[in-house]
Amino acid sequence: MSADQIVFWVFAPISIGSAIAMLLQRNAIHAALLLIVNFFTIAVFYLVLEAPFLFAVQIIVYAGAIMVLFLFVIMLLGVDRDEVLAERIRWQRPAAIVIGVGVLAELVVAIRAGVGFATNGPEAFAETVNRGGNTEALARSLFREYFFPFEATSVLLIVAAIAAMMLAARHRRAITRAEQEERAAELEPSEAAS
Amino acid sequence: MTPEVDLGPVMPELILVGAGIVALLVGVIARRAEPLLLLFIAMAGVAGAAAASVLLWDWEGGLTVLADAIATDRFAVVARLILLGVAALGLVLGHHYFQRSGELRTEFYALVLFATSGMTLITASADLITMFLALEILSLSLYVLTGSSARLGSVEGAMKYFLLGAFSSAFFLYGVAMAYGATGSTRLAEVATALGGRTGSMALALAAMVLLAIGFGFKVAAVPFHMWTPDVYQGAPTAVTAFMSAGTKVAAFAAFMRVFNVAFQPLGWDWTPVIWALAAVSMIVGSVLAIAQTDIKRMLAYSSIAHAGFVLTGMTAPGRTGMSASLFYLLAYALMIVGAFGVVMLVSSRGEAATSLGSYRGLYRQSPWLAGLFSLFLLSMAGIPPTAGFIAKVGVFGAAIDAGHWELALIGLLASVVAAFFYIRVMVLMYMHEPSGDHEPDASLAPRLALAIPAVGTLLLGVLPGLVTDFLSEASVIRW
Amino acid sequence: MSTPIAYFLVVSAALFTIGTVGVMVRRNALVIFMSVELQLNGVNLALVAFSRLHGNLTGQVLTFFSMVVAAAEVVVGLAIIVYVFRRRRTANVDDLAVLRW
Amino acid sequence: MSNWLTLTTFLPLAGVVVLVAWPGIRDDAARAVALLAAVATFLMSLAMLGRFDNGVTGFQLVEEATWVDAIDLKYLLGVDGISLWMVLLTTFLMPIAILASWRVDDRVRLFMASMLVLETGMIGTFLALDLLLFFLFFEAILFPMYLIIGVWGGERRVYATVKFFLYTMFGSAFLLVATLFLYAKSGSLPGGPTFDVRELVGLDLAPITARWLFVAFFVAFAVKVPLFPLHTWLPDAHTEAPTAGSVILAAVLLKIGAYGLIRFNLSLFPEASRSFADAISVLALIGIVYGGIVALIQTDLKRLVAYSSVSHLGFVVLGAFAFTEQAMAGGVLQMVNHGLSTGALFLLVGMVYERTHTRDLGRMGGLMSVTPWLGGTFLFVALSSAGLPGLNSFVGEFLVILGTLARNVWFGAIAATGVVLAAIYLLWSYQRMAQGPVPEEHRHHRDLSLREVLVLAPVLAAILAFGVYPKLLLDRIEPTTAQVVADVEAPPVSPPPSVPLAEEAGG
Amino acid sequence: MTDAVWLVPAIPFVGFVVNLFAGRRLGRAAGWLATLAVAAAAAVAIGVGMEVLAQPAEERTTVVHLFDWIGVGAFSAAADLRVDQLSVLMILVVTIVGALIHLYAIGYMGGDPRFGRFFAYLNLFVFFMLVLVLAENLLLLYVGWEGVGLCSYLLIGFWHERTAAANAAKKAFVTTRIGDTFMLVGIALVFLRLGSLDLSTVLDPGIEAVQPSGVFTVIALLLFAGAIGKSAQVPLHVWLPDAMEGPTPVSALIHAATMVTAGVYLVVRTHLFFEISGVALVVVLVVGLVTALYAALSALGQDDIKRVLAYSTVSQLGFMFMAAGMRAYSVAMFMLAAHACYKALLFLSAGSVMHGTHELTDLTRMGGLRRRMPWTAGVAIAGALSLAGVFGLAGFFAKDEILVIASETGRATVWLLGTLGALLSALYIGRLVFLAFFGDARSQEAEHAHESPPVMLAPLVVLAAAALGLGVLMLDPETGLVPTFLEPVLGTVPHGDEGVGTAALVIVSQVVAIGGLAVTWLVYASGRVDWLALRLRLMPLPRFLNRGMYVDDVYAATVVAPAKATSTFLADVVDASVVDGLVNAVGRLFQGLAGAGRRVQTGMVRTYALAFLLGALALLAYVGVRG
Repeated sequence: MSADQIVFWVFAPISIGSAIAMLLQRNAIHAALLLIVNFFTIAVFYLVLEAPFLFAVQIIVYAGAIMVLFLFVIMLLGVDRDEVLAERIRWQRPAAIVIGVGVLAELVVAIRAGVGFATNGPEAFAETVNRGGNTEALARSLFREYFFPFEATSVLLIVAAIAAMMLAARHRRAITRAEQEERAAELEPSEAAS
Repeated sequence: MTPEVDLGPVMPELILVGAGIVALLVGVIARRAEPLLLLFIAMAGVAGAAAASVLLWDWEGGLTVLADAIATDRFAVVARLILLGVAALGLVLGHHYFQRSGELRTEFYALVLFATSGMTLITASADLITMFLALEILSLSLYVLTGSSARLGSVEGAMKYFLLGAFSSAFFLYGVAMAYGATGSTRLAEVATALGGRTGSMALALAAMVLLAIGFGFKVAAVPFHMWTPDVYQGAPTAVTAFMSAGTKVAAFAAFMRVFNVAFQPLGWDWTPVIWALAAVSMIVGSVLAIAQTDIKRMLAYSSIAHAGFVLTGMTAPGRTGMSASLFYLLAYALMIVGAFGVVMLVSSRGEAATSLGSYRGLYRQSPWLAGLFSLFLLSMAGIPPTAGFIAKVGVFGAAIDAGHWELALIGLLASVVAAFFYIRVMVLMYMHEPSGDHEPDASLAPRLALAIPAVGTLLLGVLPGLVTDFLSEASVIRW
Repeated sequence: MSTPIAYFLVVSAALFTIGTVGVMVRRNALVIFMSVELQLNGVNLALVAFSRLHGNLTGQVLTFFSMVVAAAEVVVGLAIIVYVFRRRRTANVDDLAVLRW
Repeated sequence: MSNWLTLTTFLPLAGVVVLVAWPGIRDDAARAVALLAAVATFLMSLAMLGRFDNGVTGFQLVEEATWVDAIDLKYLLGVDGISLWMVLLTTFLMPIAILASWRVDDRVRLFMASMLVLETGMIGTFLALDLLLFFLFFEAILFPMYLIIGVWGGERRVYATVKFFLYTMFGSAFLLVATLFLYAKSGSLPGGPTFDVRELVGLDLAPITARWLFVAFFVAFAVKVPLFPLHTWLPDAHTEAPTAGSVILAAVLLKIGAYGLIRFNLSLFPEASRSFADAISVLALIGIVYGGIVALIQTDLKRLVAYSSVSHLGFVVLGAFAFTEQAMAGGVLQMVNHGLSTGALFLLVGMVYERTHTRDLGRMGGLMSVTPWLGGTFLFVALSSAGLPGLNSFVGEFLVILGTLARNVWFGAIAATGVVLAAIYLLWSYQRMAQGPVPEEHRHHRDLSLREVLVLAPVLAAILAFGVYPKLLLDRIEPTTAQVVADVEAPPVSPPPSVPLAEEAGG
Repeated sequence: MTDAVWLVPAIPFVGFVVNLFAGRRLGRAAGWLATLAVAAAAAVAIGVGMEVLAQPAEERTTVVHLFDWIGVGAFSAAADLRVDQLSVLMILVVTIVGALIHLYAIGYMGGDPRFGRFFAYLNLFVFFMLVLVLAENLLLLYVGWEGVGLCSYLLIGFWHERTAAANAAKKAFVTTRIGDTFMLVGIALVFLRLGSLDLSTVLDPGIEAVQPSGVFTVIALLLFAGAIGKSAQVPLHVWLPDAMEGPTPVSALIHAATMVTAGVYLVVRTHLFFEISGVALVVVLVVGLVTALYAALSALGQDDIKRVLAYSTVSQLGFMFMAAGMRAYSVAMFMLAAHACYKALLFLSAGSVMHGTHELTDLTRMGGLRRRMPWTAGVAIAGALSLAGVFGLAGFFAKDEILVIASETGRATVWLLGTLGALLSALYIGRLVFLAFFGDARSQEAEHAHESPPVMLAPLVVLAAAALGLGVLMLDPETGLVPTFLEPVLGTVPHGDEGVGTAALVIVSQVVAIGGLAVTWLVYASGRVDWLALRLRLMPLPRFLNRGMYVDDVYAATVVAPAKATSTFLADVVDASVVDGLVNAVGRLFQGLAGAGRRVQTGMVRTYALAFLLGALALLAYVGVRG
């Protein structure tokens, strides 16, 4: 049993377990932490799949930045109180699980038919594709073939920034006025059509 | 190998983004910036983008540029132009709307421009990666726009739209991944060649096709991925609703058609039934559920779901016929839905004061012109000649029947009978009842002039569709 | 390496599905959002695996982009959630049902 | 190639343009404009009649132009012996209807505009030779009619108008599908795919396909006719519509259904027509008898007339599907006659209502003593509608009965009973309205005013003229109908023995 | 002159138009105008008659073409007028009797507010009647046929404020229409089977070869059905007694002299069909016989003077059909003419009585009128004698001839029953006369009765003369004027040598007639019998007769009521609930669906996601099975 297999068989259960645990975890903060664990395992998989650069990014951006942001917000809003897991919508949970399993099954079928459980990637990935190191190779393809999408992401980030500005920094006046108006509107009779 | 950088084909997007940034900066720097100035900048941007796209009509260069990320075909040009038109109207309406409701944020213009750039970009993407990014650009901007009013509805709408949007884009991304897995590339052309040459893996390809269909289905509000639509359309500020109801659908459908007619063209036999089913349920559910609505915006939302079904009907016809029919339908739909929501905005004078059906009682008495406009748009939606809606309907159903899907056409037409019921119900209220509400519709001139454009368009395309059909059928071939 | 690619794909599919189910069974907007992130990560894993399978980097590039997108999404999403919370004092999505029927 | 047809069709729109463009137009002016436009249209159609050549069996004065290439929509107008009279009927009654609704004083401009748009739509429907163009006009009629019933109608107008709208939409859904399907099939034609009726006639379809298409077309037109059991929108629409609305509805709109059956179902699907003929004839007979019987006990004058329409239109359909020259010509004649008689009836009902403010026969009576001219005119029209020889309707009904008897004795015999029923319900309604003692509240009504005389005189004249000298119409109708019958290729009926045979047998 | 025959109907039509539009302004002149119109028509008719007589017997048939009326394919119907002996006879009767009745009406309708309108209708009637008898084309004949029906409707309902009148009018029109519809089908069949509607074509003897006789039977019977309706034969006779609601001149002109005889005319005109058929003739005979007896009996039970005459008319028409049924067409025609005279006379004198007694019509309240209105009494008695068939009078030559033929051609039963009918006729007419004019006045009105003005009496006298003397035209069935005149058209009157000699028959009939009158005198006028008590003793027989043997009531129960019920059921149940119910149900169905579907939109993101995923699952499953 080669090293990568051991790694896989160790981390795969952790990965899935952490994910499931996150669902069952009533406390938002703990859920976030479990998610971080899960991201770590994924990072490991990246390493196994010979994508060291993404391994790094996964840890820094995801496990780092993004999840921290999550935790920050959770604390900010003080929603770290335990969530009641009792389901109010009938059939919601069983339906969700059944359908989820169904989807999973179908995906697995597709993977089995499409890839097969024996197939392996080409050997010498490192020598050919990752020539001169994964990072450099990635950079090459990123700035040659995908430079336009790369530029496009800038717009994405601007939009995100504006979103933060508009929503987070919304001054209270607007809100209160809206509230007043809505109360007024509720008094108005809004009758249906004949 | 350094790919040649040819920005011409993305000039429209660049101009839009540029204008957006300018508007943003002006807004930030000059806090007291005159809104009209911003509007002007934005309109200038749109105009410039339009000009740039028109120039692309006779593009001599390669079929795709920028390392095959962008397609340069006329299909993109036409789609862009429709979207830019929508954007222009959206800007004017929004400008008016937010000024009246006193919620004007300088970022609004920039956001509309960015969203538009996303929409236009998605129509021109020849690469699933670019397409995904463009999709996100427009989605994120729209989430924000939806929430750009402090109203509870607006906020809730934004939340729902965002959560479900993110959810669906995960499916979309998975679809991209599957496509990549099947063929080892994300370039539409290469995917197509791989699948055509049977070198790719069919199973994964089929999965990819379905997942992407789901992603697009969400964006175009096709049943059963439609449920966000009524809530969001109702919650969003009416002007925004006008903009996105038209824009998103047109953009998403353009991309939808491109992906399925290029990348998955070899799978035509497999995806046609999928589209068929989506079309059928969309038309039925959209039309039937609209009957029970008491809020005009929700009603229009459901009707837009039904319209998605009609466009899908056109898509079931392969190749040029189907595509040009669908394109025409999109054009007509854009005109009438923007117009309709524009009227809704004016009727509910300020903010969302009066969007219940009841507030349309005796509209003819209060403002004959508004009532006339609205009935024109509604009739067009119902497909009554001589309006664009009629020609459009004939087009898509004709194409479908040509392709042998007459059952689908029959379903659609019967659905449109049901739909007619709630369209005429509104007209009943407008013409056959006396005004009850104390509120007066917004009488300002500018937005009415703006609405004159879709009105004229609806009529003109109804009477002389020849004006555009040639261009559309010209544009309805995607070479790769 | 000798681990069949399909294994990773199955794990990715599992993660994706778990995320999907999470969206449906959790009521806290933040947790739902986290579930979406889980889905994205599942997809990313698949992409990387495919990239390994096909022996080209497109998958990794795409993963990179998806991370960027995720980052942007998170910003917007959290902004909205915060905003909603300010307005309604809750992050429970079931309480947000003014718009319906 | 002159464009008489285009002029006739779109002249009314000129009036609409004026109405719309003239800001703050006064009500009288609006009425005058509308009347003027309608009269002008009538004159134009007379010019058309003048250009019409009796001898020709095919279409005349054809105008052709491509309109929308993308969907092969051609602007294709033409007139033959059938459409000619439908158009004239329309243009003839429209000024009368407008004059009759002089009293409408709510939103006059909208009303008049709707009327004129309606006229264009109807004329276009009759003249269109391009299936899609026909459908376009067919649908375009919907909205103005909807407004006319819905805005100026009676108590339950909304219900009536919605019902009318949906019923028609329902029918036209099938119509459109069939049309497009036919187009898709027509690729095999030498001229390539087309909506041109003249071309499509040459299309040979698989029998089963043809039958399905026939059914689709039939449903659409059966709703319009209306044929039992798709008739229930009619009584409501008639009852609620304003006078002008009822007149146009009865006189012209219903004809579109029958016209469509003859023009499209028969000529496009002869084989299917033959195989469905009996079934449809039975429906028509049910309509004739059923309509008559139900009319017997109606107390609402308008409902009564509406059901009488169901009965009378039954004759038209019966005639169309008997496939004999007499029946077909009679059917077409009956279309015109029903237009005149029932139109006039509704005009009179309107006038009666203006005086008594009720349509309930139970609350009328003695009008003959108070307003003898009104009563007398009503009787005159009622008798014409009851098929009194010497007046218009008789000729059509007789020809239908004659032709049907030739095809199937029992059908003819049953149809004849409709004549008796007509006499009963019409005279019964006349008695309850005009005879007997005069109720107190009706003692002081004034008799026909000059305007009303002007409204009625032309119709009455026509009723009498077409009764005494129907050849005026028949000469132009016959060549066409004969052609239609020939095209259906129905098995010949036992031919009447030639007279010389009789003589030599005697000699 | 013959070519100008179109003037005969045209003139009265002009009169109609003028009176219709200017009647009100013309005042009493309207009456004179109308009368002159008909008189002028009569003059022209006589002229035409002269000219026809001038021709040799075989060339007396001319067809005047006016214009083509209808023409589709093989079918064509022209507005042609046929002048031959038969039509000439008819137009003479119609115009002359008509003119007299018009004249009478001037006086009778004197005070009526709608004087002008009345004469307009009368003229219109004459017009249509003339079209009927002159028509060369069966369809044109039908025009006149329906036209007279219309006028009868208008005139019966002339006093339309009276509900009874309105009802009677409607009943008359509808009842006859039933017969007419059969007739219309018959006409259609004539064209379809015989290839033309022109009398000169289809009445060619050679026609027999064209179709089997069964066809002719059908056609003949259908046409006869029309005749039954118009001539108020059993079973469609019910309208005539009610028709007496109309003004008396109308009863005289339409319901005695002319319109009701159109049926007889039709049968006689188309006798060829009946003869080819054979069966049809028998039917005619039987119907005539039954009607004659039934009506005569009913007449016996009437107290309303006009109803007596109405039933009498029905009965007399029965006799005419008997004649036709025995191929004695010219006898039928003569009786038609004679009856026109004496029945018109009787009606008019009845009208005169009513005129003089404030509309008194109840025989039981009259009495002794001969003292106060001698002229009327005189002419009435003359008419009565003629009707009773007293030797030498017009009525005798008519009725007696029929009985003779019946006996001669070995139809003993027919003769017996016919004689019984004659007896009954004598009884009811005698009863009428004696109750009205003899004995003592039994009411105020009768006491203060007054004689009518000359304008009414003059025509009475003329008619009386005719009623008495018209027999000269029919002295003998072979050589009499009328038979010889009509012979080219109607053939000779059949006669055999069966039964007893003519003289014996004459004696029998005289015994019957005189005896009948005598009996009635004994009962009603001699004062020896208390006829009121007698009537009470005989109850319910008199009521049974009075109600026309309850035929009306039977119809009401078996036809009218069920029809009403069906109609109500169809309208309120089938149409409203079933047919329309379905439609509305569909509407509600969709409303319901929408309402239900709406509930799915819970507003909760997570349910939306669930739906989303469901869709995803379905689509994935689809490709699962496909790929």
